[in-house]
Amino acid sequence: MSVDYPQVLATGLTYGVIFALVALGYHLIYVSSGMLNFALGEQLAVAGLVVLSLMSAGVPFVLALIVAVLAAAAFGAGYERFALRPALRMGLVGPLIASVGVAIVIGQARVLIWGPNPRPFAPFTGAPNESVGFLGGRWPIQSFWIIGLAAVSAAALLLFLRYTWYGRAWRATAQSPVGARLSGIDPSVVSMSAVSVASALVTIAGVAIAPIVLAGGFYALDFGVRAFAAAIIGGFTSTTGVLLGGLFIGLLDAWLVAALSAAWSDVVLYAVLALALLVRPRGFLGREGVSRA
Amino acid sequence: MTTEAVLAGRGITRRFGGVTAVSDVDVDVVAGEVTLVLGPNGAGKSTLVNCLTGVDRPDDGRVLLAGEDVTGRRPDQFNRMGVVRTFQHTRPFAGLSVAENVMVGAHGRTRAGFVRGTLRTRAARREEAALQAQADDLLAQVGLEGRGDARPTDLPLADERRLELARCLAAQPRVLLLDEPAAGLGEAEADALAALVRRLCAEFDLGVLLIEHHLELALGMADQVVVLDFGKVIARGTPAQIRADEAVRKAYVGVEEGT
Amino acid sequence: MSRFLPKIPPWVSPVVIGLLVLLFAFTQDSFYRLQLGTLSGIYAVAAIGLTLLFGAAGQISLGQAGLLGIAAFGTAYLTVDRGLGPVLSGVVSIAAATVVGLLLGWSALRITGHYLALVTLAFGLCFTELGRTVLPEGWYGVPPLAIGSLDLGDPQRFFVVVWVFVVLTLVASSLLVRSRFGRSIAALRDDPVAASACGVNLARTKVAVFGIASALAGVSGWLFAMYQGSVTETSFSFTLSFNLLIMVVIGGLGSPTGAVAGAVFLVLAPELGRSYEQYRLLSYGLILILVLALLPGGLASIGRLIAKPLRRRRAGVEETA
Amino acid sequence: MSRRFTAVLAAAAMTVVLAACGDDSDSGNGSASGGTDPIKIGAILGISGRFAFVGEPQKQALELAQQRINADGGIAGRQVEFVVYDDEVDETKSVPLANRLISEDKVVAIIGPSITVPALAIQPIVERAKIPNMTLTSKAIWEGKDGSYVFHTTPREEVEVKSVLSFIKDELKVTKVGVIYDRQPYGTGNLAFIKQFAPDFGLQVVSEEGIENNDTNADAQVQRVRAAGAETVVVWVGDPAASSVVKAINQAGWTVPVLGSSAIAGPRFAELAGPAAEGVYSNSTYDTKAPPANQKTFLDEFTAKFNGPPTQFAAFAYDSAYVLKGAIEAAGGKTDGESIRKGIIDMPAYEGVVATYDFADDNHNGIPNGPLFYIVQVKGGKFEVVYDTRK
Repeated sequence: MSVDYPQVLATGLTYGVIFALVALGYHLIYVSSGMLNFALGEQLAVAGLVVLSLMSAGVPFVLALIVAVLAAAAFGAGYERFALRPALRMGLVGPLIASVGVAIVIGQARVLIWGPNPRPFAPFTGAPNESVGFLGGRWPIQSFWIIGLAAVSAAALLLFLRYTWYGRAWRATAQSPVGARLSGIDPSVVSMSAVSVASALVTIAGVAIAPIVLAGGFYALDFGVRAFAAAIIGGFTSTTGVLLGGLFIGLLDAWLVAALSAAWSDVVLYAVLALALLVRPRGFLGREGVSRA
Repeated sequence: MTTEAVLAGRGITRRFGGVTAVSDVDVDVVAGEVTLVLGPNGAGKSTLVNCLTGVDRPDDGRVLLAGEDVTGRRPDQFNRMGVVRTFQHTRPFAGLSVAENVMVGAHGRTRAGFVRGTLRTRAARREEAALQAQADDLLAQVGLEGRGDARPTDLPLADERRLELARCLAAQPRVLLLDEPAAGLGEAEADALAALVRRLCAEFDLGVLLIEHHLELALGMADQVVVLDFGKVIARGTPAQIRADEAVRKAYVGVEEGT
Repeated sequence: MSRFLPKIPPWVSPVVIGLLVLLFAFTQDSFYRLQLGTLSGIYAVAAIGLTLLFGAAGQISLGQAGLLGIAAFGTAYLTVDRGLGPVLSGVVSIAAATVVGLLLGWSALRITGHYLALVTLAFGLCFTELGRTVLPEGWYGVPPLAIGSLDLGDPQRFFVVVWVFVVLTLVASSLLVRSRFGRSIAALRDDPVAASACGVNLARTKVAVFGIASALAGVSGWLFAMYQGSVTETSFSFTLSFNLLIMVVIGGLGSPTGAVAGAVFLVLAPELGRSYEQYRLLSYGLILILVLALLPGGLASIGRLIAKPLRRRRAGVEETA
Repeated sequence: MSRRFTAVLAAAAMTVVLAACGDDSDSGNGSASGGTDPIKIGAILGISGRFAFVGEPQKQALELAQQRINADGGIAGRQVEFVVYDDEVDETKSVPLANRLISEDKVVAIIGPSITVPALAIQPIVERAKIPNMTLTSKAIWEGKDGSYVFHTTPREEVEVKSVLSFIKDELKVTKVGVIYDRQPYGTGNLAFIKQFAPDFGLQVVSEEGIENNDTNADAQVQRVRAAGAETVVVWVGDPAASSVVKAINQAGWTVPVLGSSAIAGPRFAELAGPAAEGVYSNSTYDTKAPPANQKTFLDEFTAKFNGPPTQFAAFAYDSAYVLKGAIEAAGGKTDGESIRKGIIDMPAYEGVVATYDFADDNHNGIPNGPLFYIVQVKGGKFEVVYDTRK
């Protein structure tokens, strides 16, 4: 079974970058509030449809993307405030289950509003399905948009974390919630803004990947769980670790599909996720002690 | 060392990264006597207790229980060997009633597994009844009569400390390690607790190791004293000798003469 | 978890539920409602196991459906392909699920909280993918339950059999919760360090609780195979794992009877919205969010909300001292 | 008052509600009575979920059938009402739904489920309840068992496979075939038939690659099939996976004839696959050029009502509805299970959209075994008939 490595690189990076963005979303929410959020996958899947609807209402693509991202940010803040936080009274498992409730609502609303069938989404530039030779593999043109957009978003976020008040507030809350609270940082604001930014991130990712995987398809779970694997293997607590984790899972997934078969790739991937958790619960780059059990 | 020590630490050393929290400490706990480990905050008292009760493992040195080397055993094994402890910050089981907390204390010495417990065999029922009776009795002993059905989190701090004592006694221990039992208590409450510990120590012939930095209270209770500073033993002897000892006064710079 | 077990003796609720079941079984002519009753009973058994594991011992599992799946696949394989009797194949499959549960418990000793949740999730997903890859067609034609010549396959009889299992499990778990073992798993949940200092062997207790929960999940999987007749991995996806967790949470963490109430509620909730067929799942997601926000203690806590003013009045001065 | 007592109350309340919730629908229409109230026919279709492309058009076809039958005076003087439920292609849902239709909605017959596993799961139920079942899967395991209540208008799977293989041999004139199949029974079943009949047409299956119906990326499968030297690629999976495969082939710059199953013979495939769909073959029972009378009215009315041509699956549901109509009329308007079953067998041959059906005790499919399909090809984004396997 000769593996076409250049193609594995092409597919692996294209999907890996999306896993990295979603994993970044999990990371932000986890470090700022300790919560696990299962709704990001569904938000990713619905992003493309929102933009399609806006565009069919005459809104130009770039504006539609911006509106979708802002709407997602508002929606994220909303469900953090009214679904996740009230469930905190039961401990950290409350928001986890509440986020499943949110995921179910998004998923069902998607089917009600846009119908069950996925829809084609034109690539940002070039003809649909156009691909170009690069490094020995066939890269869809959209891949370059995806990688570019992801790099820009991740960089913007890293700068945001480093140099803005919000960013410092998040990192402070991550290191020591009590310390942050004592220095005047309101954890509910931090937690809400984290979910809001994470929602924006996965919306960008959703729209970017839509031309390749169709808008509104049934891949919320696939992407969601792979992003979880990326976050864990990268160590939930380290931003760079999570991004590298995303790329690693993307490449691993592509290689598994090429070397084994699509069927066995999922099985092996989940086994790797379980083993990674057992062997190094805090991942390869995460810090000890922030397990917030 | 007049009589044979029940629990002994020989050359206990524990390092965290570059810092040696406890270095080469010898300490003996004798049945029926209260041995006090004195020292300012950060002197390594809690680390010593953790090493002697299996919550932590000493880097080197040995822990001997009636002569047998038990270094590195798990806390539940220590419990079954009769070594129990309280915690600096009380750790009640919030989901269980006060009486049930005490009954859990006896877990080490009781046997009904989940099969017999569920099938309510005669032996299991008898053991439950005995546990219930013991819990009521111990609660009375520590002055928490009739509070069996209360919620531990509803108790004031002093009562929570008494609950923890009762929970330890439920294991019918040989050695009781008290980690700063007086912390956060008022004068009267601390004295009442001290008197209770003295009485229990005599009545159950317990070996007690007391960790405290509340000088006057502790010296009043102790038969033997070991003084730690930055993890090393700087003085050892009876309370009277320690009061007079120059090195101890220096370690406790500014300690009030004898208010 | 056994927060001040009420004065009502433990056998009352199982007996009450038992009577209700018999009343319901023999007044129903419609297969459909019997089937719903049977399905909620099957899930109730697994939910009781999960409420012991999660509610009582504090060990989160998002992979319980995988254990149900193992027992159901085992039963289907042994009956359809190997021709074993439903009872014998049940014993073997439940044992298999229990062993896997013990291994899961043992492997999860070093991790807690979120990480444990994710390992069990990964296990569940592994099972689903394996099922889909190796046995996409699964099995159909699993014979109904029959003990010797006594055919229990008829919907009414099978409904009663399932609920007999539920009542037995309820009685056993209520007694267990009160026993020494029950206290030790509550101690493990509330404060592992203190529990260990009290003589509780944390490792053995955790693995034992995983074993109990897996055995009950196994019983549930066995009954499900006979109820459904055809077995493929779609019935044991991660959605079922989440549904079980939601039954436990909605029912009230740690309360076996609450878990039964949660199971009946979850199987029934979609039925209540029956006339708005397509809004069914949407409403079900909203119901979940509302219950979590408003009723953290779950259905069982409705009692506590009502009881609080009562208790304060009855307790009189002592409470407020 | 305490936790336990309340939980018991909660459970009791649930049980009572459970008992009550069925009462409202106990409308009086006994299944055997002649009465004027409508004849209720149940349907379980995979409307949402992975196989939405199959179930949704079938639901639309039943809407069309109900409208047309009632407009033409209903069945034996009584209006017809289709009670349609969505099983989301999950047998955990199709089993209770079948029971609901039988004991709550008191339907006289059931059409569906659409996909193999849920369809097989309900067959024991309909047999025990003696309710005729026009299943929509082409794999009816109960077939031929004497007295079975299960019938299907869907052509047997091997009929479609043979039409594809004959087209490859006669028109494409190649011998090495690569197969990309759905890992669910829909794909594995047909893969087995392809491998069984390929030698009869002098063909050789050189590569088999599984794919999940929702997979969005098929580069690896395509790469392996190409490496195995396939001269044509048979794609036996529905959308969106089918469009992923042809996109992967297009991206890989590999010009090879691609032959899809009837699952993709509809407007959505070209919509999803875009330019990559151009030139892809599939097979269908619709003769778009010169459709016979029944087929023409169905195609025109469906396209008008749902502004788009029907896929292959819609016709199966539509024909099932009309077969049941014919059966009830042949049974003199009687609607009990046994009469309808006999009606299906005794009814005269019925010229449906897909084919002419003539059911018999030993032929619950009613279709003669001969070839039945036209080969269609995407030209300008639409499927057009290019070859008739029946000649």
